[in-house]
Amino acid sequence: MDAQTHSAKKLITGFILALILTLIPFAAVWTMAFPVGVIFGIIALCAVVQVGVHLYYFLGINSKAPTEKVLAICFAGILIFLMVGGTLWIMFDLYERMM
Amino acid sequence: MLGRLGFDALPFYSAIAFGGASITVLGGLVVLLLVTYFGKWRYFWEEWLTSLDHKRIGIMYIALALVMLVRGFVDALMMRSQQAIALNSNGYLAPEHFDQVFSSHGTIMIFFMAMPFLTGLINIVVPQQIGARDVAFPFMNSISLWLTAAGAALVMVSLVIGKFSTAGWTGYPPYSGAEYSPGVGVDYWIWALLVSGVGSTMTGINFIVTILKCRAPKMRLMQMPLFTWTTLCTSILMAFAFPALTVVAAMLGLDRILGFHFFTNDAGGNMMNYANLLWIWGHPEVYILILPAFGIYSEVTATFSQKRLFGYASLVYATAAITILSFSVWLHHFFTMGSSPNVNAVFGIATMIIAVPTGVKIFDWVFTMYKGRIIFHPAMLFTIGFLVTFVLGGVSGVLLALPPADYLMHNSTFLVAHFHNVLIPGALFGYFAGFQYWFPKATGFTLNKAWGVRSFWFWIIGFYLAFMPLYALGFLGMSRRMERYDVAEWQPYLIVAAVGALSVLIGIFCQGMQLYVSIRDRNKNIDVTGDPYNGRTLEWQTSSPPAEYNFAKIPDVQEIDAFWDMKQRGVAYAPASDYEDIHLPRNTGVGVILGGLGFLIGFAVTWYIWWLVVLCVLGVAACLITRASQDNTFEIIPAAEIEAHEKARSKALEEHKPAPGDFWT
Amino acid sequence: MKHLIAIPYVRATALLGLLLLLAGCSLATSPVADPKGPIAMLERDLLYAAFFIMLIVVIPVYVMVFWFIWRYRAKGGRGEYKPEWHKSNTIEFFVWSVPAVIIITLGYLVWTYSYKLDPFKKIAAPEDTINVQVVAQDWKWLFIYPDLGVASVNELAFPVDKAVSLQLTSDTVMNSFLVPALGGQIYAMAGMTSELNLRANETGRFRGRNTQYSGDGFAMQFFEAVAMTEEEFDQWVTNARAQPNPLSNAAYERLAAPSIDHGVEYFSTVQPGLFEQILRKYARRPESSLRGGHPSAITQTACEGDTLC
Amino acid sequence: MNTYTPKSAGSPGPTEETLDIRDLGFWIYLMTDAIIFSLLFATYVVMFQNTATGPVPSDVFDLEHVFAETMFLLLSSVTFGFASLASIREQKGHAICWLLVTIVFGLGFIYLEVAEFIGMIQSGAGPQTSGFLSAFFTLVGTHGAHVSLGMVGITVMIFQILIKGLTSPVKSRLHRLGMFWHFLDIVWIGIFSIVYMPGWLI
Ligand code: HEA
Ligand code: HEA
Ligand code: CUA
Ligand SMILES: [Cu+2]
Repeated sequence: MDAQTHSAKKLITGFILALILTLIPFAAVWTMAFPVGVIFGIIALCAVVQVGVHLYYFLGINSKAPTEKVLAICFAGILIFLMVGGTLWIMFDLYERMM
Repeated sequence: MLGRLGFDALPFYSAIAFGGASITVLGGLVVLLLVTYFGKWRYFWEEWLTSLDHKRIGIMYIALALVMLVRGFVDALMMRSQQAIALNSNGYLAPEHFDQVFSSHGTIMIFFMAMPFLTGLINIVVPQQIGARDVAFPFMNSISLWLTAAGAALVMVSLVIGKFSTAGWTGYPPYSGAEYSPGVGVDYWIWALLVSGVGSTMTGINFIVTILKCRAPKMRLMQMPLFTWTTLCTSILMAFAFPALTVVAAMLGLDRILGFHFFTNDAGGNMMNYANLLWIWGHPEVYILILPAFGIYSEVTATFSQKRLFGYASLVYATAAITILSFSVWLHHFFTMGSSPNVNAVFGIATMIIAVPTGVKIFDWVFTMYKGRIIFHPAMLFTIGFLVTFVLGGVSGVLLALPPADYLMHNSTFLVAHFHNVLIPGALFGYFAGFQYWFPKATGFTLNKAWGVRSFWFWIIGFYLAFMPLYALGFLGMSRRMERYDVAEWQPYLIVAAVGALSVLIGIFCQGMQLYVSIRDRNKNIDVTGDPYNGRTLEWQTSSPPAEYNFAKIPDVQEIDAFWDMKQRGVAYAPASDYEDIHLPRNTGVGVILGGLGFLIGFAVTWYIWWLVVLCVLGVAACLITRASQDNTFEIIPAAEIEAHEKARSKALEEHKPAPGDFWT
Repeated sequence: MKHLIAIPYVRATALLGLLLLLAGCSLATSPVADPKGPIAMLERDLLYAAFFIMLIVVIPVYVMVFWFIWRYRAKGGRGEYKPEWHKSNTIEFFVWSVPAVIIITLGYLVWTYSYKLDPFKKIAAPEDTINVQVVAQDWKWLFIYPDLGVASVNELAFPVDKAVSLQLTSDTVMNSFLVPALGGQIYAMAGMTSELNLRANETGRFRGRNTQYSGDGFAMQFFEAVAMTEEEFDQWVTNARAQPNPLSNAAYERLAAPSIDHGVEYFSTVQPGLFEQILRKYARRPESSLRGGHPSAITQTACEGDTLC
Repeated sequence: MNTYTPKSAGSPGPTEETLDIRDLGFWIYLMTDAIIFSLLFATYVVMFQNTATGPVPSDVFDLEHVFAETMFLLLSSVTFGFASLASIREQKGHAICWLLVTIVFGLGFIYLEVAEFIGMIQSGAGPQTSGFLSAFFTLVGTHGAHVSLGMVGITVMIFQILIKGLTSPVKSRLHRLGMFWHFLDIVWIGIFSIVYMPGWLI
C-alpha cells in the first residue's frame, strides 16, 4: 500500500513492458515468421516473463515484499507445478495407452 | 414454479426411507419445541448463532459433528446388518437404498463428522495455544461454520425431500452423470460439497493467517505447540486442496445441469480426468483429517507422560514433509486405470515415502513415554490405542501403494479395512482424545473418567471386530459396496463385523453416558484452576472456560511448552495491574444468513428452482456488500471490567492454589 | 482396567474369536492367498514380501509401546523419571534411517514389479495366446473371441496354461475387471481399450467380477473364468458355435439393455468389427485412431528367463 | 482483534496490523484462486483435442478479437494502478475518475467476450457440443465471471469513496481489490498463451 510499490513511473514501465511482451507473441502468430515450434517457444517465454512483470510492477512482489507473501506464492507455484504437471503426465500417458 | 420438486419427492415409496425421514423431521421438531419451551431462542441467537467468539464457534462445530455422527453411525449399522444377512437374499435393503446408505455414510463421516470435529477442536484450542485473543478473521470463521452446517443440512434434507446420491462418496462419473443418475441425489451431493468446501477453504485461509500473524509476539515458529503446527499444515492443505474439489464438483454439476461434456462417455468427455481431479483433492483430504489428530496425540502423550515431547524438531519436519508429499501421490487411488508402469511406480514410491515421516512421528511418541510417568487418562488410552492400531492401517496402506498388489486389492473390502483402520483409530481416536483432553477447557468442568475408560474399551474392541474381518474378506475376493452376495464363506466374517459395530454402539453409548454423568455432576467437577492436568501449553493458562478475550495480558513466551516454562519460573499467574481496553468483534447474524442462503442455493439448484437461485445470489451479494462497507465491527471491553474479572480469578486461584502434583490422576 | 469390562462381554468376544478361527481355515484357500496363475502368484508374493519387510519396524513399535506403558506407568511403574529428557541423536538417526531403508527396498520392488506386472504386457508369444475382447455392460460381461468368431456372456473360457490377452472396453459406466485368483485388475471405460494379460496354471472355475460400483445390478455382476484343458476348450467353442444365437447388431442391442443377474449365454457368430463399433460409439476425436482389435505395442516376447513363465 | 496492541488503545476500528493481516489473507485467497484456474487450464489442455464431431479450436478462435480483449484488460490494469496511486495520495476525485475509466475498459472486455461467446453458440459451437468446448467455455467464462465480479467491486468502492472518503479501511479495501484486478490480468496472459494462440496455430 505504500508509495513504493505504487509509483507512476513503475506503473508506466510495467505497462510498456507488458505491452511489448504481448505484442511479440501476437506478431509471431500473425506473421507466422518462424516455424511453429519456435513460435510456441516465443509464446511460452513471453508469457512467463510477462507474468513476472505483472507480479513485480503491479502486484508489488519484490525483495521488500513480506516474506509470508513470497512464501505463499512460491508454495502455490510448487503446487501448481505438481498438480498441472502431474495431470498432464497422467492423462496423456493414459490417452497414449488407451485411445 | 418449483422446478422438478413435486409431491413424489416425499419418501412415501418405502417404509425404511419413510422411517428415516420421520426420525429426521421429528428430531428437528423436538429440538425446536424444546428451545421454544424453555424460551431460549433469544439466548441461542444472541449468545451462540451470531457469536464470533472462536471458542463458541468451535463448540458449535463439535455439536454439528455429534449430530451428524448419529446419522453416519446409523448408516454404518444398516450396512453391517444388511451384509451380515444378505447371503443369497436381498436382506432388508434394496440396492437403490443400500447405495444411498454407503454414499451418505462416506460423505457424512468425512465432510460433516470428521471435518467439523477437527475444525471445532482447532477453533477452541489454537488461538489459546498461540497466546492470541481471537482468530485473524472472526467473521469469516462464522461464515465457514454456517456454510459447513448448510452442507450438512443439504444431506439431511435429502432424506426427507428426494433421495441422496447413489454414487459413493467419490461420485465417479459417468455413473454420477445425468445419463446414468438422472435424479436429484448427485445434485444434493455436489452442492453439499461445494457449499461446505467453500467453508473449508476459508477455514484454511483463516488459520494460516492466524498462526502466522497472530501469535504472541515472542513466540517463534519453532516454539509453537505441535497441535498448532499440525493445524498450520492442515490449514495449508485445506486452503490449497479444496479448490480442486470445488473445480471437479462444479464441472460435474455443469455436466449434469447444463449438458456439458467434461466427464460423459460421449462427445469428447473424459471421465478419467474426474478421478484425477477428485484425488488431487482427495488424498490431501485424508491428511487434513489425520494431521490434527497427530497434533493432539503429541499434546496428550507429553502431558500424560508428564514429560517433554521427544524430538520436537523431528515431529515438525515430519509434519511438513507429510504436507508437501501429500500433494504428490494422488494417482495411487487409480493405479488400475491403465497408466504406464513408470507412472504407477513413481506415484507408488512417492506414496510409500510418506511412511517414513509418519513412522518418525510414531517413534517420537513412543519415546516421549520412555522415562515418563504415564497417567492413563482416557485421552491417553485413546492415544495408546491409536499407536498400536494405526500402525496396522498404515502398513495396509503401504501394501496398497505397491501397484501390483493394489491390482488384487483395489475396490475390495481390504481397502475398506485400510481406510477405516486409519480413519477410526487414527483420526477419530485423536479427536476423541482431544475431546476428553480439552473438554474442561471449553466447558469449565472435567469429564467423568470411568465412562470414558469404558467407551475406550468398547471402541477399540469393536473396531478390531468390525474391521479385521474385512481384511480377510479382501483375500476372499469380496468387493466393496455389495448389498448382497452368494459366497457362503463370507458370512461368518460379516457377522463378526456386525457384532463389532454393535460393540462400537456400546462405546458410543458410554460416551453419551459420560457426557450425561459429567453434566449432571458438573458442580462437583469444576475446573477451578483452568489447568487440570498440569499442562504444558498456553491454553492451560486461561481460565476454564476462558474469558471472551482469552488472555488479559498477552503472554510472554520464552520456551517451547511456554506455560510449563512459566510455571517453572513462577510467573505463570503473576498478577498484573496495568490492564487495557480490548477490542473484540461484535456479534453479527450475517454469517447465519449467508449459511441459510448457501443452503437455499444448493437446494434450489438441486430442484431447478431458478428464481430462488437468483434471489439468493442477490441476497448473498447484498450481505457481502453491506458487510464490506462496515468500518467498525468491534466492541470494546473496558479495562476496568477486565481488571474485575481477573481479580476474581486470582482470588479463586488463591483459594485453590495449584500445587505441583495436585492435578488429575 | 480389567474390572471395567463386563465378564459376559469377554466371553462373547472369545466366542467370536473362535468363530473367526474356524472361518480362518477358508482363508488359506482364498483366491488371493492361493492363486491359480502366475500373475496373481507374483502379485501375492509381492504383497507378502512387503508385509514381512515392514514387520521389521512394526514389531518394535508393539514391543516398545507395551513395554513402556508398563514400565513407566505412574502408579507402580519402576522406570526412572526424567521429565526433561527429549533428545537423542542416536534414536533420531535410527527412526529416520530404518524406515527410509525399508522404503528404499520397497521402492526397488515397486519399480521392478510394476514393469514386470504391467497389465498391458503380453506374457506369451501370439501362438500361445487366446485373444478375448471384453465389453462391460449393465450388469454383465460380454466376451468376444475375435479369432474364433464366438462370444459368451458371463463365462470366460480359455485353455489352461495358455496366455489370455484381454482387451476391455465398456458400453456403460466405468467398470473394473478382476479375477482375484488370476490377478490383475483394470478399468474398462467407454471409448477406450485397456488391456489385461492373464494365465491359469490349473484348471478350475474362478469367480471374477466388476469391482467398481455401477448401479442396481452391481452386486450380481460376476462371471466365471473357466480354465479348461485344450480338448475341453475346443468342445466349448464347438458348443458355442452350435447355439442358434448369432451376435448380430440387433442381438447386441438387446443384450446391451440393462439386466440384472444375467445367466451364461453363448453366441455362435459375432458381427465382424463389433468391438470397434462399440468403441466408435464414444469416439472422442474426429479421425480417432482407435486401437480396438489391434494389440498394443507393449509386446513382451515370452519367457526371457522371467519368473512369469 | 487479537493483534490489538496498546498503541492503538482507544481508537476503534482496524489498526495497521489488522490491515496487514487482511492483506495476507487476501493474498492467500488469490493463491487458492490460482489453483482453481490452473486446474481449469490443465483440464483444457487435456480436453482440447476431444472435439468429437464439433469444431476444432482453429475453427472458432479469432485472434484479432482476442488482441482487442487483451488490450482492454491491460489498459484497465494500468488505470486501476493510477486509481490506487491517487488513493495513496489522497486525491479522491482522481481516484474516482480512474476507477470509472477502469470500469469502461472492463466493460469493453466483457462486451467483446460476451459477443464472442454468443457468436460461437449461435454457430453451433456451444459448450454442449464437445468436451473441448465445455473446457473452453468454463475456463474463459470463469475468468470473465471474475472480471465481472471485480467490476461490481469497483462500483462498490466508488460509492464508498464518495460516501466515506478515502479513510484507511476504504483505502485498504481498494488495495485488495487492486490485487484481485491485477491477478486477473495474469490469468488472462495464460488464456491467450495457452488457449487462443496454440489453438489458432494447430
Ligand atoms: C471418518 C470416516 C469414517 C468413519 C468414522 C466410519 C465409521 C464406520 N464405518 Fe465407514 N466409511 C467411510 C468413512 C468412515 N466410516 C467412507 C469414506 C466409506 C466409503 C463410502 C463409499 O463407499 O463411498 C465408508 C464405507 C463403509 C462401509 C461400506 C463398505 C462397502 O463399501 O462395502 C461400511 C460397511 O459396513 C462402513 C462401516 C463403518 C462402521 C461400522 C463404522 C463404525 O465402526 C464407526 C462408527 C463411528 C461413528 C458413529 C463416529 C463416532 C463418533 C462419535 C462417537 C463422536 C463422539 C463424539 C464426542 C464424544 C464429541 N463404512
Ligand atoms: C486418515 C486417513 C488416511 C490415512 C492417514 C491414510 C494413509 C495412507 N494411505 Fe490411505 N486411504 C484413505 C485414508 C487414509 N489413508 C481412504 C479414505 C482411502 C480410500 C478412499 C476410497 O477409495 O473410498 C484410502 C486409500 C488408499 C489407497 C488406494 C487404494 C485403492 O483404491 O486401491 C492407497 C494406495 O496406495 C493408500 C495408501 C496409504 C498410505 C501408504 C498411507 C500412509 O500415510 C500410511 C503411513 C503410516 C504407516 C506406514 C504406519 C506407521 C509407520 C511406521 C510404524 C514406520 C515404519 C513403516 C514403514 C517403513 C513401512 N490409501
Ligand atoms: Cu491419493 Cu491419494
Ligand atoms: Cu490416499
